[in-house]
Amino acid sequence: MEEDLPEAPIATTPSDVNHTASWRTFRPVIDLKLCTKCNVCWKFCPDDAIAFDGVGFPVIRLDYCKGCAICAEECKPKAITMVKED
Amino acid sequence: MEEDLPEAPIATTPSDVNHTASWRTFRPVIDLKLCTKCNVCWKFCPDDAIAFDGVGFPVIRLDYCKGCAICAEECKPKAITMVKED
Amino acid sequence: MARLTIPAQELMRSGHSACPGCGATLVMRYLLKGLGERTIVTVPACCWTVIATPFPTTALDVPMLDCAFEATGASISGLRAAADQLGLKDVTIVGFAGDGGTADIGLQALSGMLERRTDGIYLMYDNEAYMNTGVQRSGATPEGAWTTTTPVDEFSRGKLEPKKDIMAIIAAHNPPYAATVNVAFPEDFVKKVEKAKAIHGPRFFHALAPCPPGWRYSSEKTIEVARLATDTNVFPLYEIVDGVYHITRKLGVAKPVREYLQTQGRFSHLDDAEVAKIQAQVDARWKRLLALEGLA
Amino acid sequence: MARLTIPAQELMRSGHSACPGCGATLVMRYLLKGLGERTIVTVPACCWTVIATPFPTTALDVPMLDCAFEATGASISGLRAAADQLGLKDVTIVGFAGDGGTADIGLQALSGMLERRTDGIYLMYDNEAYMNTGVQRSGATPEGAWTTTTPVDEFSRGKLEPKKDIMAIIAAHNPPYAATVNVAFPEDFVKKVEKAKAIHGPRFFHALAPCPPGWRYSSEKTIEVARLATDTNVFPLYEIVDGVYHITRKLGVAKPVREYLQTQGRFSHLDDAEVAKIQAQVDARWKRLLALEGLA
Amino acid sequence: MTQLVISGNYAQSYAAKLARVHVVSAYPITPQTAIVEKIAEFVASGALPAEYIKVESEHSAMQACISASALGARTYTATSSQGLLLMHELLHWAAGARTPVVMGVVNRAVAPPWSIWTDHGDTMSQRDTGWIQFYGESNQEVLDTTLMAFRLAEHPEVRLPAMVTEDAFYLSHTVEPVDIPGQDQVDAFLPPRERSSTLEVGKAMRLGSFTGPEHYMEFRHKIAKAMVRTRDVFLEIEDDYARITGRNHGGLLPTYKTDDADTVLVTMGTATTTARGVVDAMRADGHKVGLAKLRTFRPFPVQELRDLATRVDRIGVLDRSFTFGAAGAAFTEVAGALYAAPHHPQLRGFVAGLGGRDITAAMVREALLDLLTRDGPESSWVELKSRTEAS
Amino acid sequence: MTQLVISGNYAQSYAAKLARVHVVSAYPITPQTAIVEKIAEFVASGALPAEYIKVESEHSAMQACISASALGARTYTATSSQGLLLMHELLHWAAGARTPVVMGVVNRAVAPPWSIWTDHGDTMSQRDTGWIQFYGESNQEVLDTTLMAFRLAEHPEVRLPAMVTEDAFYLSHTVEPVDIPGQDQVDAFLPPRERSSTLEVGKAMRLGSFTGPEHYMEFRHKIAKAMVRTRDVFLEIEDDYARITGRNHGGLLPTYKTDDADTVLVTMGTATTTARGVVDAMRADGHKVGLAKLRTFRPFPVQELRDLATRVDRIGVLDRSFTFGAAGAAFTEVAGALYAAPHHPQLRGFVAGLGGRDITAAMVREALLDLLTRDGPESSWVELKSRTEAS
Amino acid sequence: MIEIRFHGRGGQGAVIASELLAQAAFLEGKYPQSFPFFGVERRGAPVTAYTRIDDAPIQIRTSITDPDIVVVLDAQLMRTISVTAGLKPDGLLLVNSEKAPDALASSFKGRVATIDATSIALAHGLGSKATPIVNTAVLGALARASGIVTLDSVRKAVGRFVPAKQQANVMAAEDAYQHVVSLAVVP
Amino acid sequence: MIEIRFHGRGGQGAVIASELLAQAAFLEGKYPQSFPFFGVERRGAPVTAYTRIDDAPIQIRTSITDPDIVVVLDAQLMRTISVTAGLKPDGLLLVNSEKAPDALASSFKGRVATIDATSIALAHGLGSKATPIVNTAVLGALARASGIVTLDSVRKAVGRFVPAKQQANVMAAEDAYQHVVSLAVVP
Ligand SMILES: Cc1ncc(C[n+]2csc(CCOP(=O)(O)OP(=O)(O)O)c2C)c(N)n1
Ligand SMILES: Cc1ncc(C[n+]2csc(CCOP(=O)(O)OP(=O)(O)O)c2C)c(N)n1
Ligand code: SF4
Ligand code: SF4
Ligand code: SF4
Ligand code: SF4
Ligand code: SF4
Ligand code: SF4
Ligand SMILES: [Mg+2]
Ligand SMILES: [Mg+2]
Repeated sequence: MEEDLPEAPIATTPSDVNHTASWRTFRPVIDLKLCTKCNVCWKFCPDDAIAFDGVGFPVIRLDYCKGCAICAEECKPKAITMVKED
Repeated sequence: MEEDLPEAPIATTPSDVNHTASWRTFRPVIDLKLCTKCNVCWKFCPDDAIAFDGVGFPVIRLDYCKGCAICAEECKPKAITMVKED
Repeated sequence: MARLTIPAQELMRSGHSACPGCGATLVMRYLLKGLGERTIVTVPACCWTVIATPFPTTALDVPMLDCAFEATGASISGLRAAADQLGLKDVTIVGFAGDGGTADIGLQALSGMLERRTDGIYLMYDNEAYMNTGVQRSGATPEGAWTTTTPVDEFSRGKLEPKKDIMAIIAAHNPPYAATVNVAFPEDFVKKVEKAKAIHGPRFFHALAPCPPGWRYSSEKTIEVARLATDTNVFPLYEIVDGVYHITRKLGVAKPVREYLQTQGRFSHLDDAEVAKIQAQVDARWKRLLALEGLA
Repeated sequence: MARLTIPAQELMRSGHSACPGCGATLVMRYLLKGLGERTIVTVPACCWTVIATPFPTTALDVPMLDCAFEATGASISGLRAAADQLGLKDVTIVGFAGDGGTADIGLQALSGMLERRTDGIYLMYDNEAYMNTGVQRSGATPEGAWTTTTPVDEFSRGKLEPKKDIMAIIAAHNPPYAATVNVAFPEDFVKKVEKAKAIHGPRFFHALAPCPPGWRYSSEKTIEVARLATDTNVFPLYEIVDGVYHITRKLGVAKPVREYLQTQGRFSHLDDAEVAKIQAQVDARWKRLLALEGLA
Repeated sequence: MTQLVISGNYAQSYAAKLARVHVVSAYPITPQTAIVEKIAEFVASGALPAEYIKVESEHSAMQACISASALGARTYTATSSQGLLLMHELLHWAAGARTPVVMGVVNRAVAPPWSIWTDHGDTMSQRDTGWIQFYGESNQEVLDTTLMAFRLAEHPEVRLPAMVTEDAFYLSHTVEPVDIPGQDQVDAFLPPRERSSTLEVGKAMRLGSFTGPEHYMEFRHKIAKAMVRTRDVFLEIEDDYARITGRNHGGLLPTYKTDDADTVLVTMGTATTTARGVVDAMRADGHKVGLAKLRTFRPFPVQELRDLATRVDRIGVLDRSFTFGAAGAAFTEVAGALYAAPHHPQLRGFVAGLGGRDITAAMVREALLDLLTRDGPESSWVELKSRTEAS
Repeated sequence: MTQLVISGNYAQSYAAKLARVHVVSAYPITPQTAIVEKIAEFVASGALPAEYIKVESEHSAMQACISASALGARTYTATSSQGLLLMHELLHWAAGARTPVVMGVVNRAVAPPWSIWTDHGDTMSQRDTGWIQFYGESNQEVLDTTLMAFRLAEHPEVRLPAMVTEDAFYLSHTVEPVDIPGQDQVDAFLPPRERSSTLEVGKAMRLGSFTGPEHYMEFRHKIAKAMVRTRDVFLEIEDDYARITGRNHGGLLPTYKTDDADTVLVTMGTATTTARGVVDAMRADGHKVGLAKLRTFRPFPVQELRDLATRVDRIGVLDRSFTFGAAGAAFTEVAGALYAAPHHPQLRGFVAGLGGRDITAAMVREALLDLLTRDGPESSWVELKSRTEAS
Repeated sequence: MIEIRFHGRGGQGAVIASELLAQAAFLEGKYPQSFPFFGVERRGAPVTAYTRIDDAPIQIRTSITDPDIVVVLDAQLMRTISVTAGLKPDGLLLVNSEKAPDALASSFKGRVATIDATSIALAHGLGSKATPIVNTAVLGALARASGIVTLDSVRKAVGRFVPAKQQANVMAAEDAYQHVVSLAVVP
Repeated sequence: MIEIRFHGRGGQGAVIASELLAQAAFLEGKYPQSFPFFGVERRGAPVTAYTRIDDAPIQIRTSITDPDIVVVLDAQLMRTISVTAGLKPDGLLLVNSEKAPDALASSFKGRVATIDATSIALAHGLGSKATPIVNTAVLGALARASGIVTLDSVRKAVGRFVPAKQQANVMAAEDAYQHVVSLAVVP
């Protein structure tokens, strides 16, 4: 174990190996019919947990979304709803 | 010696036990005839080395005067001259 | 795909350890979008030391150097000097610190960096308290706010003293560029960062970073709270370029400060008189800001 | 005996260890004349730690507490709190520090004291360098000045960076009272001190203290040099009372800065262009000060 | 007296309140925060009529305490790790100025890498500053010792600052039953501070001063002598405390089952509790093992250790810190103290529990067995992947 | 090579220049100022194309050095006393981050009372920070050792910060002849720094980081191991330096006339020179006395001391600092190191020269005679009004 | 000595639960010890806390690795965290879940109990739908399922030491104790 | 080994004088050591500095208490300071004074020399009337009076190491050496 560590405390593994899905109580679900592709949800996501699909619709990266609901709150057309995880 | 010292480093002897006359190369000498008793020399002396006599003339406290010559410089009527110590 | 209003490149990774809805995270995200890859970030103790995730992981795609809580300004100067000496002239050095690490314990190192005209950027993300240690008052905590060290009880009504005006302190050092930014206005944020990047000398950002647990509101409100801060004139957006003030968002009429205060549990104990006092202070500060803009 | 224009009582004793003609000594003398006996002075490392004379002697007739170089502001707060708790409400607590100890290494503790609104006075005597250690540059050293760490040689023309504007930094903290004072104007000095003494909360003085060996002039010129500093607008005299600026000495026409610079060896290398640049800066600062006075 | 189930941090806060401190000045740092938050509550509610100076750094916290103390106030602060390190210059100062500041320290590892977990590296590296150092084992001991620390620090023959430490989380955040003495009991034990060696308004007196080679050494020697006296003064104070509260924590080097022991483990802080359990268990197996706790590291209990050494064959020292280029500080100092002792038991150092690593019963047992039965290296790190000689 | 009559301070400045440092960051403090003033001159004249960062405190000086070093620059700073103490947190940091900063320290007593004169209290209280510590005896040794310190600190098996100290005034302001090696010689000895364990632009890498109990202890152990390796690496480096310049200062514990000595005095810094004269004089009187100099305090020369102990009957340790509540640090550590040695010479500690008091030949002679002939206290203060037991 | 480990998420009150249990045990004359494991304690992030209870002063100060009882305040955690790690085979697993014990996806072979503490908490106005504060309800259930403390002690501890809504919290604990606890031994 | 103590006042150059002497000795292949005593070093305040010169490396690092030679840069100091304290009975006292050696108010019974270094310094434009810089002149006189270094070495040392006005300083040293030194043994 000690041998595997670098000499100085230098971290080099990108943090997206850490999945933060378990932090979440509610999950954002997008109603693509309402979505205007405005990107606002993407812009305000503090966890960089929103990507886009091939045609420009937002896609929640559920491994990372912590369920803060900012996207739902800020989506003007209210295309996002927060759904309880079970 | 150690016994004479206070427990904490607290100094209580007023500094005027230290005579600073030896710092001086020149000594201020006041020509009372020119003096207007304006007090300017007293006011500007950094060593608090000027007192007054009974009638309000300045008196140099030669134990302390360091000979900076500010008094001579600032005396409007030029009543003070700096005289070399020997 | 709609045109993005801020750069697409993400230099902050997912999987970080911020609370859900953390404003400080957005500050880092926007900052790095504006600065790009050839950036080195130095970070003192603050929420971001934790957000950046524990060893062996790291949340930034650029080098990050931890520094002592009180020494960000010096760390920037050290990195800048080394970069210059090692032929890395094109690299942007940026210090990223909290309000406590900037306005309190790190103020001196920051002042030193400004005074010696280090070519680097210092960003203070302002969540208005020591959050990483659990919501203690900082110099940047606003007057009236509850924190764990400014309780609400018989002999205490939250923080007694006004918020330290970090921008005024910075302005007193006359840097070539300083600006306020707010996570609710990402376009303005990134634009200012891009502008600053092109300037040399010490540059400073004061970034508002709402904090759900510390300010006692629920996580989805981060942007709303942030927006209200600016729209009530509690946190005006402006730049100071070579000493000249320029307000970058001016509303016809500002909203009442109460609208901002009531979004947050930390202000819930305030009575009408206290709210009115805060309103008066905000008005006075705004007036002064307008006057300073006029000085140009 | 002519009427004295400043109080007769001397709380600073002779026999101290200052260089002949030391301006810093006059600063202490006038300050204590204004404050009187019920004063406690706390002093960090600076010329005054030496001026106050070695153990077992002391140059002040009031208690003096040595504190760490960087901690004057905190020392004031500690003394104030203790005085209040021990029933010594009427005592004035004053911190007396050099420009290095204030604008550089002690800035943070000072800022903290201002932010937490400690009821005490902080005076910075400004000899514009680290004098006690032999004339190294401080943040308060003026641009262009020679010091031992800003030599005059092929790659160096004295200090590169402008003097840190401590009054602007203080003003940014919005204390109830701040003022500049100058040993060449003792009446103005003492009057301001007496005024400040009656106010509560954090108060600040910026005192010009010419230093013959550090500024390279001969000792008798201390008052002349100091007077020129004000009369050339290099060191204007003003107060800031609750944020309102008031210039206390305004000349019809200021003397050219050159007159001030040429009194001192530390500026002797400056060429005409450099002097002109400094003149322009002084003019700009004066203009800004007038504008700030107008803001009221 | 009441009994409460509280954390080590609250034990500190209650002690400060019971001591009727005048001035508190502190800066937050995990895991110390609850101490000062509780004090802030006490002040806010009026339960403690002190002034709590909210400073902008630990450096200022200590200066504020020193200055307040210089004028005669009873002062308290608390910190941990980086905060303690930032105070370093001022720690020297407090001792040199003979200001009896009392400080709670939560022992936490030192950065980098950042760690908020316990080890003793922070306080060990203050061992040269002239502070009295107590290491706490339980919340009760923390509370009691903090009260004793005020009286000790302010004692006219001592007049030195004192710190009472507690292991991060293992005490700071662990709640357990604590007897809280009544205010009347504390008042009887701890009178208001005497104002000697303090500044007096209206007098020409400079505290701190400046001195050439002619006096400095004597002032240092006075501190050295005061620290020597600290031992006896403390024992008296502890007796007095026991008289009033019925509790005595056993002086500078409390021992456990050492009377007939041939092997003794020297411990500090919370590892002691676990080790005590191990001693009981090993005794049940027939091993004559015992325990000695370094309750004070300053003054270092030289005499007590020498007494102990006359009775035993083997001593192990469990360090929760390590001095690079040397060994565990407790190990080195125990060895140094015993050098001049007539009898030289075998001595072994064990470094364990850095950066919050658990010091488990199994580890302690293993160390003791090692000491009993094997010829191991003089100093070893416990529970790394592989044990390695390290000095 | 040229010979110059220069001060210890200039010896430091010349070493930094010859090492072609990239970044210097320092803050003035008596008696260190001449070091940085000279460097400022070198930079101003173009003789040294480094960046000199003029910081607002020593704390920032050390952080600037650490950060510059983290990116791969060769960095130097210098300080003394209070300035060193103010760096304390950052000293730990430099070691933990494995940044090979080199620092000149002028040993000066610690306030209060203020004193600008020498003693070792300032650096001794940094003995737990993970820095390599060299104590200089002459200006030549200071210059040579500083150059060696750069190579040692940056060595891939070491990567630790190093300080080279000199006694205030006795070296810092004393001019004496010094051989200045040629730039070509130094270049041959000290290649540019290897950029390992440093930040790289464009990469995801965090230096410092944050870690729970699972890794912290291992990172500390790595430092411990590096410090152990330091000993051998240094001896190699010193050989190499000798090859190039012809000068070798004798490793970690240079000895003088110890081969047949029955009594040895352990010294540090400039007291060594005076003691060497005393040894010669006493030898002339027929006393078999010798000298061992703690040239490094970190790593502590445990092995060397044990070797020495096998040969002698009596060892005296001359400390120029004192740890309150214990003894002189060198005395304690020597005792600690010798505890496990097979042979136990009589050991006595002498505390002398605090706050700039002269350590005169008479004092050293008296201490040696005391050691040779009398049964004095284990630890005593030399040349106070009266000698007093103090631990 | 009984060792209990609590699993929850930042904001749910796991640390307080472990402390309240200690307070309850103390009221019964026992010697309790309780402490959190402090990791990155963020709202929503997994949190662990521990309680030891004994009849004599506790001679150990380490983390708990082999608990007698594991209490899970949020069943969702079981998807990512191995909550039963080290749990003694004859131990007890208590989970906040509306499911029946045998419907839980747990490989634990000992006694399992469940309690719908979320519903109870919300019924008593404790916390919000997004973050119900379930610790007192869970504690009531734990008293019943484990018998390590009486309901009365839980009542008293909650009444005295919960910072707010004492009455509602006591009632939640009672509810959980008296009506909703369901026990089952998984075969 | 020869030990020399210099007395002067801040600004007169006593420390530099002691260093220049060391440089001069070094030029002659000797081992010098020179250091100031640092007290409150203020302009005008009394200052002391020391030089040791030997044929072998110097095995001592302490202040000088029993000098072989005392050099006084400012005769006024003799009114307040006991400049000859510890001076060896067969030693040398050199004073900057226009007076003759036997006219000096000194109780010292050994060799005494005087030099009017102030006039020489002023004649060569060194310093001002208020603070003449007399160190190089004194050094020239010292070379002659003591013979510990040659004038040539003094010339070289001054020429190389004086920060300004090298030429004038060399000439002042020569002047002092060649013309103005007056020696006398007080009976
Ligand atoms: C010298 C020192 N003191 C205290 C701390 C503890 N500490 C770490 S982060 C922090 C709070 C930081 O507050 P701020 O800068 O506002 O950043 P935030 O946590 O709010 O993001 C504190 C007090 C420390 N690491 N170092
Ligand atoms: C931490 C620390 N760093 C450095 C010093 C050394 N020091 C003592 S006084 C001084 C200069 C002070 O400058 P300033 O505050 O301007 O006062 P002045 O000496 O000019 O009167 C310095 C650098 C110190 N005492 N403590
Ligand atoms: S904010 Fe709403 S409308 Fe805009 S992209 Fe996201 S989901 Fe679509
Ligand atoms: S809920 Fe929060 S974390 Fe999840 S996608 Fe929306 S904004 Fe991002
Ligand atoms: S300044 Fe001149 S005129 Fe005035 S009192 Fe003094 S000597 Fe007299
Ligand atoms: S010369 Fe200077 S010190 Fe002397 S009396 Fe005049 S002003 Fe005062
Ligand atoms: S406490 Fe606040 S600032 Fe810190 S990570 Fe959580 S939300 Fe962000
Ligand atoms: S150096 Fe300057 S400030 Fe200091 S005592 Fe001398 S004249 Fe005064
Ligand atoms: Mg913050
Ligand atoms: Mg100054």
